[in-house]
Amino acid sequence: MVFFAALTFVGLQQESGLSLWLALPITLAAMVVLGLLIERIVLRPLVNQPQISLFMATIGLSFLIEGVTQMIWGASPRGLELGIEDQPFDWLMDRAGLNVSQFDLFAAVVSGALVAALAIFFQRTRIGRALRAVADDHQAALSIGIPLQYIWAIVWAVAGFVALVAGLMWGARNGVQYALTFTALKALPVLILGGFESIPGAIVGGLIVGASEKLAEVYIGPHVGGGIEGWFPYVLALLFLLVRPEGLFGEKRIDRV
Amino acid sequence: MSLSSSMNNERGVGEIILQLDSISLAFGGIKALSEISFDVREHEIRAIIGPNGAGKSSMLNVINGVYRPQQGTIAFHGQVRRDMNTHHAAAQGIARTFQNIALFKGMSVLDNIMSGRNLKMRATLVEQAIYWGRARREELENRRRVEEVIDFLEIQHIRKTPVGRLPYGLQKRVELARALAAEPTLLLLDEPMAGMNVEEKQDMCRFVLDVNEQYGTTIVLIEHDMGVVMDISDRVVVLDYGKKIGDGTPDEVRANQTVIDAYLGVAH
Amino acid sequence: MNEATFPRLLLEHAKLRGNRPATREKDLGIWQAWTWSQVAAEVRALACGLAAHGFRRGMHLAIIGDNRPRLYWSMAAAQALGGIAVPMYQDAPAAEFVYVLGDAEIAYAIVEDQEQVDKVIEAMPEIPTLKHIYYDDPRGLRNYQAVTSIDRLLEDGRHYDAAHPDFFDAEVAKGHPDDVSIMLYTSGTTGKPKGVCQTHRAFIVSAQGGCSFDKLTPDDSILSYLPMAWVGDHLFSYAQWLVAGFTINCPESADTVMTDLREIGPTYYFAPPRIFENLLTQVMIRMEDASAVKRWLFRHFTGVARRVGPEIVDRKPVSIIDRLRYALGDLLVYGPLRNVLGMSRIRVAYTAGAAIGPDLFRFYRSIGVNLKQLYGSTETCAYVCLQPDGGVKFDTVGEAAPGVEIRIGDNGEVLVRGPMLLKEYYKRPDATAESIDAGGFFHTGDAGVFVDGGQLKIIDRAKDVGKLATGAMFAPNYIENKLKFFPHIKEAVAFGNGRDHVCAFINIDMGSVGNWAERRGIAYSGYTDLAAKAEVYELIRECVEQVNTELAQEGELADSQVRRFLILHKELDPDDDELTRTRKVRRGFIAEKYAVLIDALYAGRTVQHIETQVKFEDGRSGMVAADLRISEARVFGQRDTRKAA
Amino acid sequence: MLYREAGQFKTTYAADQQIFPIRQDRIGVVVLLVVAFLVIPVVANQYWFSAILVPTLIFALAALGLNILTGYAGQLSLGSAAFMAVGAFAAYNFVLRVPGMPLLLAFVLAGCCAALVGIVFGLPSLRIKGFYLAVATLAAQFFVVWALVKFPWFSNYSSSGVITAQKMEILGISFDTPLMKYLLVVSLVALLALAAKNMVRSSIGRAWMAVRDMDVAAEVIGIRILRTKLMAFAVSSFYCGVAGALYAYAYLGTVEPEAFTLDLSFRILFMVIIGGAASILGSFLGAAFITLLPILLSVLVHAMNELLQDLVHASLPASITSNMEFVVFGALIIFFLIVEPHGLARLWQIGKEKLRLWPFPH
Repeated sequence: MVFFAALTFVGLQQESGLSLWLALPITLAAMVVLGLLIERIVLRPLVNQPQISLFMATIGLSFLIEGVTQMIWGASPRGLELGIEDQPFDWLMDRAGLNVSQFDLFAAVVSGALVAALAIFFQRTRIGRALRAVADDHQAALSIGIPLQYIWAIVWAVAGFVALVAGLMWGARNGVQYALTFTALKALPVLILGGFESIPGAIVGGLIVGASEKLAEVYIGPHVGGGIEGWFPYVLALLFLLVRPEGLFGEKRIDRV
Repeated sequence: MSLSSSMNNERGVGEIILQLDSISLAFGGIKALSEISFDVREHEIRAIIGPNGAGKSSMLNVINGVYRPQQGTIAFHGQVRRDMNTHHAAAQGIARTFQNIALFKGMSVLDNIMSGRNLKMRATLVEQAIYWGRARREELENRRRVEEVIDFLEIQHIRKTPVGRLPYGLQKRVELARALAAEPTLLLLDEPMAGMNVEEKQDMCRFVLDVNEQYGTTIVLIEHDMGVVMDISDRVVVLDYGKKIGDGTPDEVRANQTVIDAYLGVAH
Repeated sequence: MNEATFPRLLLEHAKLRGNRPATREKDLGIWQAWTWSQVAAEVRALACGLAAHGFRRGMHLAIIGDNRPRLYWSMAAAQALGGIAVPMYQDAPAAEFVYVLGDAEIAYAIVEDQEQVDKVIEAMPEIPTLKHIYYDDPRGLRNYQAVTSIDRLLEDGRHYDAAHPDFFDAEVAKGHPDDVSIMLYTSGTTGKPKGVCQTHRAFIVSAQGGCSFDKLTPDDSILSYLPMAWVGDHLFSYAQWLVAGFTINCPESADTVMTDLREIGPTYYFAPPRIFENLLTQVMIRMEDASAVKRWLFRHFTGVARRVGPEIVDRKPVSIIDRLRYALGDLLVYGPLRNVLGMSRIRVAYTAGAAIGPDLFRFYRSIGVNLKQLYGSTETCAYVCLQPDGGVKFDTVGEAAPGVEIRIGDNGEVLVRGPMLLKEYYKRPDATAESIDAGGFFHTGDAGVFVDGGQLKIIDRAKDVGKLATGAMFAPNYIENKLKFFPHIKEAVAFGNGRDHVCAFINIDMGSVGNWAERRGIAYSGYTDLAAKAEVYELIRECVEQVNTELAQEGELADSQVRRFLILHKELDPDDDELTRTRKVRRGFIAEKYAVLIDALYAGRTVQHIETQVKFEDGRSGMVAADLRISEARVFGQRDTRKAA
Repeated sequence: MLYREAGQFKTTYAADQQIFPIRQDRIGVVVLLVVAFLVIPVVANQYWFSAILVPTLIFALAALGLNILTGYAGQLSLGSAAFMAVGAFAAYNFVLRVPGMPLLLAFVLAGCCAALVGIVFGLPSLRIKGFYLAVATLAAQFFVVWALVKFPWFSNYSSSGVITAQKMEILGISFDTPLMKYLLVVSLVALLALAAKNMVRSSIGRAWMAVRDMDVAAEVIGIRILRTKLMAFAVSSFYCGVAGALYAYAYLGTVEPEAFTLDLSFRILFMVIIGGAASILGSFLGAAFITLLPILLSVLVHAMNELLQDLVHASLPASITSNMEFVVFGALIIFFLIVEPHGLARLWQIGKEKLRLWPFPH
């Protein structure tokens, strides 16, 4: 999704010379349409299937989307220009000796804002509450009159938007290319550390993963020959799961027999 | 359905084989069982009754080690312990059925029942992989024993059917078959007749009594149908909100004022 | 072989083919087999056990239960001791047990399981002679005091045998072919059941006739699933088994007969028409759900088969093209169909016990099942006429079996004479004298005619054949059978004796009509509701009118066309005494019970209220009430045919 | 239709429990074996052996391994390629470092090494299920490949990390032609498939399925959950390990750790999904399908290009042809998950059922 968003955005901007602000909503709209299509064609028939099937369906989906996207926009990596310089902040450099790039800071601020907005959206608004109800129990949600159709549209719009922003950030940083998909897999340990169904969990999980990955690389890496960035988050998540299977912020479930 | 009373006397109820001592169980802050004690004698049919949420299923779960009580002891065959471990319970001869059918949906009736005899199989992985010697012998021998159970419960016509395709009543019977295949000394039945029509109930009643009579299996069962309970059980424990409020023969329980107030008087 | 008795035949087989399978039973999931020598040993032990427990020459041994190997063996064991086996219908209620157990003065009974033991024990207080009850299946009988297991009997027998090693052989040697070997009770269409005493010789001769007629060999096998008390099962699963030395196979349970039939794939098969009819109904229902291609294939090739199949099965000349088409049909439809029905390996199949519809008959023959009709009764060891290979006609029962003489009496009744006739009715010299005349001919009670040079055609029960008020012949069974040949009609009862015209009661077939209704989206709650639907009446009316057109062609029966009919609100049931245990209509009883309805039919009313008492399966009884419609049916050109005649 | 079962009755449990209880199936299997061992070696050419048959069989073996774990025991794994890598490198090192090591024994030991690694990464399965477990196996995937690259000992200090499989010789017979390689692979795969079938029809197989279908009930009848799951991990990894060794020895010849990527793991998972979970036959069908599909596609694209050339003197853009495979794979996965979650094997089974009941639909 992230990949598709970024590529579409770049494609639109570069191929047709659209301005940034025009490309953004078009991409977003495409994302929502795509999301709804996925929901209708792929996910709805799988509603009562085990989690594993859903997971595998999403893998299949990512193959499909990748393939189609590359068919449309080509496979070569692309640069993405958001108009923000990837220059160190002179100001910080001077004052504190920290090497923080302007772009990174911008990304951090945007991410932070987005997360905060999401948290508020889910916790405070009526739609957010409805969403959580749907996640808990489809039937029950339906029976108290939550319109599933409408909810799905919103979910996908939100997911699409978040994906788009993430895609833009990452793409601008590292170039838009196929490897972006692998990045998405990193979201898994993040989710597991944080626990599903929890936004604070996702933030904390993300921080832990990001930080520990770099720290491990820096402190442990040299002792074992480096390159551990690739697997460290997974092993970390694994160890963590052994201690607390439901994640940091997840809810404990009791199996009733 | 009054076929039992005359026979129960001849069956010879024996020593206490299961003794539960002040068992308490809580989930989070919710007390499911508090300070429950009762015993089960060899060869008897012991019923646990009580309104919904009285802790009946939890009681069974404690007996065979699915739940660990926070307090109290369990003595089975004289071995006193704090809690059971499911594997240990199974190895000691405790088998059970579940309130919501817990069959292995992807397997045939025969395989489901065969899996009940897993503990009796000793062949190593490699022996099983070449399917020779002990592994083959065990498969054939255990198949024979399983066929006896199939014959006993009269489910010959469905032995190769995937369990998922069976109607509810038959699934319950297959679950009982799986439990019986383990040749248990103590059989726990969690609402074996729930959701059945009159005819199926009668059949199930007959099977429970036959098991008890033929194999001398001690049975602890939870059941809502008071007619059935009073008819087939030797002694009854009554639970209400996790507390024991009655214990005795069906007649004693029926005469117990607390029980009448809490349970029998209402709607049943 | 003239000195043959059943025990001697058994010992002969044990000697000749000791290691070949004699009996198989599906038990504990597999087909357990016993060889002839094992069976002989078991029978020996059973006989010795019975002797040790006091069973003596001339005594009766009751045998009650489903087809179980040890129950068959018990028959041979009793016969080895010079005793007489008395198999009884296992689905009869305890009250009916009382009569037979008392009439036969039973002292020893071999009983299958708890269900039968309970019924026997219930009957015991009225049967002072009954002292020894042995059960086959110990399930649930642990605490019964008055009964013994067959295992115990066998064990005692082995001890007895060890102590008296010459006893068994001496007892078998004492047997004489003219000793009574078996007593089968007639189903009692009228009055109380009568015990038909048959000798070893009678059944052995009949069995030999059949075996040589159909060239049965020790390699054949048969599924034994019909009631042991029925003469048909006794002839096929016992007498022919011991004469031909083939293998009998006992099914696992009543629920698995179809599966077991398919697994065994018998080479020799016997079923009453009702079962063939049910099978065909099942086939049609299942084909309804098939894809369009398969339905087309099925329709097309059954059409081909109907046209040329019987001729091909009879090895008559058929054109090459038709032969090829039939061969293709055999590959695509008939072969698989026979396979699914478990009939792939059948060399000969028989049907008897009731008339079989020509269409039904034709269908099975056309798909390559060599189905034949057999005519006979309990009194004639089920054996009077046989249909030879290549000479099967659809509306006759065949020619006289080897050794049988047939004459048609003055009143049209079929009279037979031969070695297979009964010795007597037990304790009923009056009845014996009444059925066997001075010339030694047995009066079958059936009205029939010879057609096409020696082929017998049965029209009706002789005593049922009456006259309409117009003087025309009235053969109710003939009409009823014609009606019952429609899959939608399960039972029919025709009335008309002494009346102006014919009226009928109909029972619809729940499976067939139910399916028909579902496909048309007609909702119904049960039999009574469905039977009262206008659409169903319309459906049945078409059937009745079809019968009327056929009757119109048949000369003196043309007056018997059904003018008015009604569909009964309940199914006729042996438990309510409306049918016999072999499912024959008890006309008189029904006429009395439903007199109101008959009056309404002839009074020209269109609706009639009725309340009926019914017995449920668990023994309780209740009332069923309904307002029954009465429908008219068209009658056809009787005037024209009469003129022509 | 072709099945004529009337008269096939069983008089012993041994006959009733054999792998192919229906006579017609037994005939079919014999025919299949004759084709695999006698007909194919005569008629197939080099290209078929080395580009189609050998890889298909090796992937089938790996898929079989994953199917035991995911299909039978219900434990999702994304690390099959890692276990294959362990197998490949272990076999290489056994042959390299133990003088006189018989090749087959090296393969078995390589499988055992993979099994050990599998057990280690299977340990979390006690506490975590399904989706979460996939992460644990991802850890295996990344960790193993990383370790093989990082520690040059594994690749005998080859500068590029690439190992070159030694010559294959068993009992003095050298397996160096495509035909001989095929024969070796097909024999091993047939034997291991038989062993897998035996396991899944024995108590261990029932225990796997019990744990998969309802773990609480499995526990209550005395099945040790952890042991059973670890057994599944071990057996599964063993199969993947042997497949990996064959991958290196009989297929590629030279191989580097990076050949065992997450992509390969996914590919094997797809074989299981498309072929059919919890089916031995499915593993083969899935492997054949996934191996043959790209070949078919390229033939198809080639044909289309030629057609386009002739008609409009143009060809499909490279981006379309190269991504076709992805799109078709993705679409197929989704299609199978929705329409036939039990894969090709189920289609086969339904077809067979229809033939047995012909002309009836059910």
